Amino acid sequence: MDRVKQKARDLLDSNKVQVVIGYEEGTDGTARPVFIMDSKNIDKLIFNDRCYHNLAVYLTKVEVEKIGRVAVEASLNTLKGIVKLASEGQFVFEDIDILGVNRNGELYEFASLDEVIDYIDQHPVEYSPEEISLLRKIESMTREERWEYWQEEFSRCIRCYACRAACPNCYCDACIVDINQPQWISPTPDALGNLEWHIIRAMHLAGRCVNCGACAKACPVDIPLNILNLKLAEEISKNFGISEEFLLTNYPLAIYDPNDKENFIK
Amino acid sequence: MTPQNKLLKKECLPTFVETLVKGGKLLYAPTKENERIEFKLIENFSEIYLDYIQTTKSIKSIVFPPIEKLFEYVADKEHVEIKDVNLNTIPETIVFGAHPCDAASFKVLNAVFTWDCNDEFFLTRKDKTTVIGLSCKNHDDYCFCTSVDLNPGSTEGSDILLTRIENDNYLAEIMTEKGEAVYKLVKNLFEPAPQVDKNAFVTQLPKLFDLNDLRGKLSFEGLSWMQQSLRCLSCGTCAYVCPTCSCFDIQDIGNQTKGKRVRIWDTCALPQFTLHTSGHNPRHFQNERWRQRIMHKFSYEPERLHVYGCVGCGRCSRACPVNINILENLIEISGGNK
Amino acid sequence: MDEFEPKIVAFVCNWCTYAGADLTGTSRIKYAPNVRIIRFPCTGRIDFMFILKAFARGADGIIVSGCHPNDCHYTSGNFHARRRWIVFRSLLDFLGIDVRRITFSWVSAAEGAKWADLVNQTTAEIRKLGPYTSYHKISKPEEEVIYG
Amino acid sequence: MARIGVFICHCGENIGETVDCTKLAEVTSRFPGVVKSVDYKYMCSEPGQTLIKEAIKENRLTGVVVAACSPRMHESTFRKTCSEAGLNPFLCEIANLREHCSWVHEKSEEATNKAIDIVRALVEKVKLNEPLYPIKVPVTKTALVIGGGVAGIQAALDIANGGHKVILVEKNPSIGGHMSQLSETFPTLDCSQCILTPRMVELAQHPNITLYSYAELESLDGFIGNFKVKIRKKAKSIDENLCTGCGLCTTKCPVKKIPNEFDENLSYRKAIYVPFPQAVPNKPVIDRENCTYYLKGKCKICERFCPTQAIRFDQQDEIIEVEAGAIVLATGFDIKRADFFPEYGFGKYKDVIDGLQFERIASASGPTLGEIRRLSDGKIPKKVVFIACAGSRDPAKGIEYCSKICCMYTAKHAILYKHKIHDGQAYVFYMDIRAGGKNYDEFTRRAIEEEGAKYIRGRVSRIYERDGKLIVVGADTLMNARPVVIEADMVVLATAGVASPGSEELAQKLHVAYDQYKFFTEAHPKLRPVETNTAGIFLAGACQSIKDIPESVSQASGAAAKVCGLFSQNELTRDPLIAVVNRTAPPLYSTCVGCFLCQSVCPYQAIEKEEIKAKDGSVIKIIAKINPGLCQGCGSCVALCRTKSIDLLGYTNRQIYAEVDAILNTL
Repeated sequence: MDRVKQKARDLLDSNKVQVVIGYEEGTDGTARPVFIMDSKNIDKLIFNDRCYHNLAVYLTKVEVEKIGRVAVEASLNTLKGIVKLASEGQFVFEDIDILGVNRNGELYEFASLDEVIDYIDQHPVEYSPEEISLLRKIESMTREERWEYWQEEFSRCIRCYACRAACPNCYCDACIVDINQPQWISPTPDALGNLEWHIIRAMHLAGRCVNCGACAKACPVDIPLNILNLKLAEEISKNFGISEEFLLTNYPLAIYDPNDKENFIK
Repeated sequence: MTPQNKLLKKECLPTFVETLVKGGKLLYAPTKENERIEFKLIENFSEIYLDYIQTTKSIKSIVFPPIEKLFEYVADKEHVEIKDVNLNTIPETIVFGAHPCDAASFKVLNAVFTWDCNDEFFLTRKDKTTVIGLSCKNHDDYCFCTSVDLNPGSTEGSDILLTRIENDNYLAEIMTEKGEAVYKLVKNLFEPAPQVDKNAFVTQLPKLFDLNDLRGKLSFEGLSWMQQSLRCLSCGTCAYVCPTCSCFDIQDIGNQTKGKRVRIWDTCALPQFTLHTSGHNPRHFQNERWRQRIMHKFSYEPERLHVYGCVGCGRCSRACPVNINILENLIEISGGNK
Repeated sequence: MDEFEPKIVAFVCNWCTYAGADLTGTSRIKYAPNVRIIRFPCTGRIDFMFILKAFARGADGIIVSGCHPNDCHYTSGNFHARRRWIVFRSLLDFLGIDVRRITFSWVSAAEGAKWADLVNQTTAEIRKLGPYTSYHKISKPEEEVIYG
Repeated sequence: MARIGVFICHCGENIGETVDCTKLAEVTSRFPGVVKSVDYKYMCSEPGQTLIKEAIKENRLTGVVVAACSPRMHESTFRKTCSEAGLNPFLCEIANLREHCSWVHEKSEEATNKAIDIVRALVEKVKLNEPLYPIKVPVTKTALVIGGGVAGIQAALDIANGGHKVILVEKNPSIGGHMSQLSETFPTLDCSQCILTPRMVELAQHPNITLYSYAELESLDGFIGNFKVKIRKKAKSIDENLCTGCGLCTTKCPVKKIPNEFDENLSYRKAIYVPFPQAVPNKPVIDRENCTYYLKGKCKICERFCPTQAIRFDQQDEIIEVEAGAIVLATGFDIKRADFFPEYGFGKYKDVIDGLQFERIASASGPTLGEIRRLSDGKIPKKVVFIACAGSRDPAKGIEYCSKICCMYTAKHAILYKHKIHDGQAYVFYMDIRAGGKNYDEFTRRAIEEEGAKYIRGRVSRIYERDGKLIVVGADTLMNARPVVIEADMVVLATAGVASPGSEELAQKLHVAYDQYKFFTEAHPKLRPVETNTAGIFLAGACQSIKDIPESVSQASGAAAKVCGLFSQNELTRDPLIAVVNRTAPPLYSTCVGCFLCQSVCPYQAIEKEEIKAKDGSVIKIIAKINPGLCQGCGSCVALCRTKSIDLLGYTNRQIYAEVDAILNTL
């Protein structure tokens, strides 16, 4: 962690960056994102298991762009978010300074986007046993049980859009829920509106999601949104035989294979 | 009416609740399911979980539902028929076990909904709602009701306030006529109240800032609004869990021939909230929206409605996905820990 | 009670299935009157939200049909659509939405008889499944929601 | 406020008999926004159109729904009608009551209710239609003709003579197609080569025509007026500029036993060869699959003898890129061969041959120099059985259509045979004689009555060999299915005509439709028979369906006329039903976030990047932009766009939502 701090300090002191986005101790035992603009505060920086926020989410925010050049304390998930955003043209990779951190908080430096991709590739996504077992449990339900399960989960949704706000890939200036000509999704936080919202959120992230789980962690009412993303990630890899590495910089729903399955098409 | 104190023995509590439920009123009370504590519609006393510090969502939705139908319409080529909502259909409701912060929130909501006109939807719901409060035995680091001039045993907003005293019996402070009406339904369960020092049985929560100090320090310009809010993701969680946030949006749901107009919760945290048709947005940046949230609750509402828009429940801080702790920020603004 | 008549909406592409359905007409092949066709230039144009919207508006079943692979007037619209449907369908199924009520099909401009069969089979299938009550129930916007 | 007119056509009884049009008009008149709703016997008739025009003016209509036949039939008719009354044509929508309702349902309340739903949906859609204006795009006045048979030659010459450039691509070493293989032609019996060869030469020498023989279409991009074509010129292994066509290489080539395709494999050719003496261009190619050098790495005899050193063993296929404004498809047909007829012993018995082989045998330039002889022993066949409908009209064989030309060429064969072998007897087994055409019936009658061909109405069940004779077993259905057994010396099968190989792949490259038999599909079977559904691509000859020479030539001239018509304008107008990216007020400028995921879904590379710049020139935002010249309006990008920043004119999201809502809004 010392090397991370040192590099962050150097970047700030040399005015190469105007802000370092990282993690600090929050209240009540939490860790939280922090924005350090003065190197004397650099000792606030931490990294541990509680640092789950995907900091890539801040890189597309107007408030952050306004500050100047940014350095990010980047966990694996944040790195994935950065690569994805760069591949979707949301910023130029070289315009961001990366303070890569591994699980132990040790500094990783990357000279190029390719190096980041290699690094990500060497660390394939690991789903927790809890995630997998919930996914399998839902899959093994009958259709009616699945319906009841999700209706129950979605019934808690208050449409605060924390899931959207916490997701690095939900960077649209005008989200489809905010469009009312036509009214794509019912704005009401009732069963239909909530179902439509969660369907469209999952579909818009299908093939783009970096599976960081930030959406589910942000949800104030504990809807397991990550399971929806995980399900679609599995379906995409199963049906289209696409690797995680390929997905980082490609969008599988904008390409096709003439031999894609069609056993469901009459 | 003159408030009166009674004793409710702990063994009488289940009968108390179930008698009220059988009386035909809807009864909401805190429940615990999968570690989630929320107010829910209750049928049996056993569903209730009273040993809680805070629920995720507040009781606001009972008087100010997230979706409320304002009217229905049916239209043909020449005519539009508007069908008003029959407010008589709004059910009699009891909120059981709400903490004093939640109970006090109705006063804030009332101030908003009676400010320039009387909102009959809110007022009818409020009139039909009886709050049976419960003083707090515990608090956590996010609680700060004492700093906003409430306290864990405050009777503000409660029609009856229960406080757990010796032997887990309850002191019942019957504060209002609505409270008395409930009391009369189950009078036989109550005994005369003993002399107790209620304060000894509620949690002690130190005051961490002074509202007047805070209000004096608030300024539109010149404060570190940006520093405080950079972390903010611009979601609406804080407003939707807040017991006093009362902004709403009006939506028409339906088509040319039939449909309804509803109002649904909205929040100043989302950029679209103030987006003008012209494309201009007076609160384009999040720090502007964060400032609005604080200024509205601690400056504009006291100025115009003579009530502070915060009851110190701490829900926004607990629910915030990036740990924006409003207490931290209020202390910082008001000039440090007192 | 009247016998249940399924309401089915068909989203079809202009070049193949719409023309195929025209051919059904030209060939005077009779089929069930339960389907209402909405014309799209291409299956690639069909947003998955249209399918949900049709259910929300009261459809009991949906047909989505376009050109056979390699026959797309725009070369690849049907391939892109197919991929989207694979993902969408698995999501719907995972959420407990009855995917048996969505029939995906390829009907070419020369397959007038296939179109008639498709409509008849789909109508029979949906008739068997009954009205899509669970979706229609949630589609009536709630008068009010009180958390709890 | 919308002021919509609904015009309900009875289509005589086609709609009126099934759908209660009076009720429909009454119900639709109550739809919000409908100010005029009438029904009429024939809306497409002159008085019907006048009715619409007057209603537009009188009622100041802002939108029109014509409830009639399929929009594929009369959409353009009614849009034109609206336009003539001053209403933007794109404010007119067609409700398909005939093909999608009255023709597929019995007269019933349900049929009328369905009609009401259909009209309601279109009324709600048309309320959201916006006036659109055609897009103008420049036209490259060069035509690409694919296929150098008689149809391709005719189309190329007609277009070239009309003053436009033509590029003709032929996959074989020479143009000429099947017609160059024929001996004589029906019903005049003039020599095929004699009438075709001058045309071939004219084409080769025409200043407006560039001929690429031994070449195929590699890929096609672009759109009407602006096609970008890649042509693969297969390596001929000779330098055409140096080669004089002296033929010495062919003479010296030691590889002699390669079946000659031009002679339907009845003779042999060399590995370096010119397909036939009158070939155009008359220069050889090396057949690399059979050339000793390519197979074994040595030989090069041709190179040694070539007086101009024109042989190029290392020549590569060459990709030529050209631009064209229109394309004529004239890829012709093929016939069923060998293994398709095991019951007739075809492929087993040498003297069972197909029609094209008979043409070669009868041809003066053929393998027998025009003498009709058995292939097995060279004897003169005294009895020849011709079997029509070999494969055609045979559902069991999977070919349900009539190959059309066989009746006539079989009659021709019988006559030719009789002319060459006066004492021979021709028998013809047929199902029906289809001799519709100028002088066609007379021609078959001549075969029967003057030339003495015996026509037997019935099918041949099998053929077997006995003592050097082919025993043909059939039945005469006009004689109570009496068995007929003929001891023939030769059997000629008029095998089914089929689409030429590779048609499917070609159609896919060109994005044109094709039917189940892989014949290309015309845009309309009656009214647009030479166009495809892909604008700017036309059809000529047997690639659309089997045709004889005069028909192929007429269609070729028709296609040429279409091309010349297209080329008569400097720019052409295109349907404005294309995708557009929205623009909004600053500071957003557009809801497009510039992810450009839409780019890879666009089949036409029509999505470009647009920089939104501030006054000082700095880039504020990069968003997508649709090139209106390239966009074909498929809408794939629209469905993909997460922020719904792209919409498709004519099929906007709002319109489709309105349709979905209305179609299910049964009160």
